[in-house]
This record gives sequence, structure tokens and C-alpha cells, in this order.
Amino acid sequence: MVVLYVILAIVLSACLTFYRVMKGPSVSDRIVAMHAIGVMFLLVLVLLSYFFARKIFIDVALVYGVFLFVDIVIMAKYLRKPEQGGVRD
Amino acid sequence: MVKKLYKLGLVVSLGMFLFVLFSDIHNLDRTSKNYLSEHYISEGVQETGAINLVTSVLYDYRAFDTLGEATVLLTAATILAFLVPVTKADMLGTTFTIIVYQATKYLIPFIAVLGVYVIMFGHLSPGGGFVGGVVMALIPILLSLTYGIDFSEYKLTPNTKKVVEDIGAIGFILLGLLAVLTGNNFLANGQAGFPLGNAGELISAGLIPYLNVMIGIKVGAGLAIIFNSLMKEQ
Amino acid sequence: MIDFLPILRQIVVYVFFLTGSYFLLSTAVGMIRFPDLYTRLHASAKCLMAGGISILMGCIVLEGIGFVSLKLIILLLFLLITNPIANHVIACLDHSNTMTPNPISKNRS
Amino acid sequence: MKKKLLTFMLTLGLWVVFAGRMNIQVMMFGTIICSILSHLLANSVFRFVHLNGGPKQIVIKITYMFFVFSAFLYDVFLSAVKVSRQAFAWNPSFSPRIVKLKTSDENSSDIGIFAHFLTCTQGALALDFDPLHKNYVIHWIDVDSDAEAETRKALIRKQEHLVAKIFHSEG
Repeated sequence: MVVLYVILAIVLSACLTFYRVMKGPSVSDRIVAMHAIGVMFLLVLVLLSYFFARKIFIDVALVYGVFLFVDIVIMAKYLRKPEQGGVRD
Repeated sequence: MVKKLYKLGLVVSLGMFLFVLFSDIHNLDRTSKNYLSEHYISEGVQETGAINLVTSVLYDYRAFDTLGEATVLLTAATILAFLVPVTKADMLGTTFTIIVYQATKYLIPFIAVLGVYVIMFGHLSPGGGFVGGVVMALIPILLSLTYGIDFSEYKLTPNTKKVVEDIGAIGFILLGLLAVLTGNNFLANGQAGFPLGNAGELISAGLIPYLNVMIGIKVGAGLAIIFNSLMKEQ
Repeated sequence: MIDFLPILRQIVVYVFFLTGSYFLLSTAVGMIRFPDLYTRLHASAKCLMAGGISILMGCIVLEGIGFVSLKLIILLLFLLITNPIANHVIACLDHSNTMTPNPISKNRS
Repeated sequence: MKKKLLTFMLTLGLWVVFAGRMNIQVMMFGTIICSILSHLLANSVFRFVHLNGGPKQIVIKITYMFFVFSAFLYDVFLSAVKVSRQAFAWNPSFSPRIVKLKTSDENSSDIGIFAHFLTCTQGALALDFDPLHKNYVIHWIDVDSDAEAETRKALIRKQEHLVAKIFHSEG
């Protein structure tokens, strides 16, 4: 039963972080906030496997973590301004 | 202020409309037409040998649809490889620091083992050919993101990827034709008399693991071809 | 004499979950209140990683010894490797965007 | 050959952990798959790592890595407490500062791993690395005076020396 309260706390903090995604002055702020929300929902996925008592759901969390990292790398690759040090690859 | 209230009211009324609509759809008479799903749920494990019911629907009962979906990917990869110009036209991008290179180097074996696991255990755990293929395709994508596209195409040449994708496409059809030889339908699994084994072991469920491997190879190679040829475009 | 070990394990799990929730909540508050990008990156790097590690440790203690807890340890190591790298990538992007323009690329364009 | 064997052991352990069971089928498939993977990946993973010394040396090195790792894990919690105290304070006060720090490492694995650990230590964030002059660019969150900055730099040099011992043969 304690797992449900932890899930609610994590979802509350994710909702609070979503304010920075809406407000953020620059693009980097939004990327940081989205990364934080992604890690929080990875933890929710791990805790849900305990709530439903099916340990097989942890595989989903592993694949989700890999996709999250590659997402951040792709977003950072193509967001540099071309007149400020963008190098032709 | 009035405009904001107007927008808010519009959104709330749309939400209420959708709620009423979907609650009506959810409460349609649920006893009349679900004998097929009842059959899948109750008899699926005995008939196909796969614990994961989604896999048993995807690769046994409706395997012909899966062949069609995979053909879409093959067509897309082929047409992109034809249409995108062969001459090098580079994109604006950043060069990462040495820290990202090191991390990528140590992450690649982890991603490879994870992809092979997701493909091979497709009939026992969530996942399967499509998800495992995407995870395997992350290796050439990460290589061409960090080390540059030249290094990636030196390690895995485009001809190799095309050959691998063709092996996946042809192998799926050949495995389906194996059932015709025993006098059954195309892509039949349990009815054709393949050994199903004990449900829950690695080698079980007849043809389903081999079909998973073929789909995984095909999706991985196809996505790698699509990403590399789109990255070259200006 | 009551059974001592399960109660101890339950207490350890509660402590880990409580610290994890505290750190994640402080991540959210810091993400809102901190003034500029680099300080927000500090919140995202340290507090997020500490919260994730403590919640996963709580899951490991709740699980006991077995293959599932080994899988959770793999997930913890993966989080510990990729989270600083992701923060470093974003910081490097912003740091080189605010620097003076590179003369080489100026000549080329 | 030693590198291939090490990669094979690592990937086989990872495969068994993922599979979640130990029987003859899982081990058979794991041997086939991991031998293919180690043949493909061994040279690209351990390119700059010097592995001389017997298996006893490797065991010592792994225990050393474990201690360094747990020390940095402890440091993460300390710094997280500091940052969260700043987050819940009524009026948070920052004095951020961007510093360049010259390194003496030649091995690129050491540079990568140390910059990765630098994000875990107290109040520091690795911003950038300049490969021409071998400078780290570090962002500090709470450094008030120059004297404190000097002590911080000495501390970072000490930690760098600890990390650099991992990949050298004379541990």
C-alpha cells in the first residue's frame, strides 16, 4: 500500500516540473525539465510492477531508459545555432 | 479575460462531449459479440504455446497482417534509398566532447545484449520483434550521431544492411511456406503439427521465436537504412 | 520474542522511499525556483540521481535476493551512467551557444 | 585474447541476468550470442585500456573500482542534501562561478570517466572539455572567495589521482 503513496508523490513532483516545460525561457530549460519528467516516470514504471505484482514489467522500464538517453543525445545534436560555432559534420 | 473564459468553456464542453461519447461506446452491449476474444483468452496458451497473448495473436492468429506491416517498412527503406541523392550533402550539427564518445563506447554492448534479449524472449515477456528491432537499430544510430556518418558506414556498410533486411523478408515467407508443405494453411503453427513444447521455456511455441528473429532483423536493418539516408539529406 | 528481521526490512524500505520522495520533490521545487539554467542543471543532476538511486534501493530491499533484484541493480547502474552524460550534453550545448563566435565557421559561411 | 575473454564474461553475465533463469537452453543460446558479440565488439570497447597482469591483478582492480564507486555514491547523497536545502530555503543565495582546470592525463578513458564522476561531487558540474589545451570547464554553485576556490581545486586534483589509478597497471 505504501507503493501507491510513493507513486502519487512522484506524479505530483512531475506535474510541478511540467511548469518549467511550459514557462522555460530557452530551449535547453525545456529539455532539462523533460529529462527530469522522463526519469520520474521510469521510476513510476518500476513501482507499478510492484503494485500489480508482475515482475515482468521491469523490462519495459529498461527499454524506456535506453530510449530516453538516445532522445536527449539526438535533441542536443541538432539544436546548436549555426552562426555560433555550429560545425559542418 | 472574456476571450480566455470563452476558450476555457470550449475546452470543457469538448471534454464533456468526448466523455459522454466514450462512456457510451464502453457500455455497448458487451455480451453479444465477444466469443472470439473469449476464445483467444481461454484457449490461446494451449493452442500456440506462447505465454504472451499479444504475441500469440500477432504471430499466429493474425500473422498474415504482420507480414503486410513488415512489407511497408521494406518498401519505405527501398524507396528512401533510391530517392535520396547519393552525393554527400552534410547537415549542420555539433561535434560532441570526448566524454560522450567514452560513454557511447561503453553503452554499446549493453544495448546489443538488451536487443537480443527482447527479440529472443518475445513469446515470454513484453516486447517482441518490433521493439527488439528498434533497440538493435539504436547501435548504428548512436554510432552515426557521435562518431560521424563516415565511421558508421565504414563499420556497417549499406550493402550489408540491405542484404540483412532481404534475409529477414525472405526468411519470413519461407517459414510460412514450411506449413504449406505439411498440407495446411500459410503460416499455420499449431495446426500444422510443429512441436509446441512446454509453455514458459525458451524453445517452445513452434514457429513463433523464429518469426520473431526474422521480424527483428528486418526492422532493425530497415530503420538503420532510413535514418542514415535521411541524415544525409540537406 | 517477535520476529525481528521482517520489521527491520520494512523500516529500511520506508526510509528509502521517504528519502527518495523528498529528493524528487526537491527536484521539482528547485526546477521552479532556481534563477538560471546552470543551477537548474545542478538540481537535475544531483537531486534527481539521489532520488532515483534511493527509490531503486528501496525496491531492491523489498525484493530480496534473486534475479529480479539483479535486474534492478543493472537498471541502477544504467541510470548512474546516463544521467550525468545527459546533463553534460545539455550543458555543453548551452555553453557553446553563449560563447563568442567561432572564426572558422564564420569564414566558411 | 584477454580482452575478448573479458567482454565474453561481461556479456554472458548480462544475458543471464536479463533471462532471469539458469538452464541448459539459456546457457547454450547465451554462449552462441555472446561469442559473436565479443568477437565483433572487443576491440572497440577496450581500445585504450592496458590489461597486463594476471587474474589476481584484475580482482584487485575490481575491488578498488568498487571502493571508488561507493565513495562517489556517498558523495552524490551529500551534494543532493546541499542542493535540496537550497531549494527549500526562504531566500536562496547563490554565488556561481565558472573555472578552467588544467589536467595532466594522457589516457582518454581516464578523462571521460573522471569528467563523468565530476558531476557527482559536491557542487561541481562538468560543463565542457577543451581538447586543445586539455582544460576542464567546471561550474561551481557555492564558492565565495578565491581561497576556497584554491582548496576546491586541490581536492579535485586528489580525486583525479584516485580515478587515474584504475586503468594503469601499477595499481
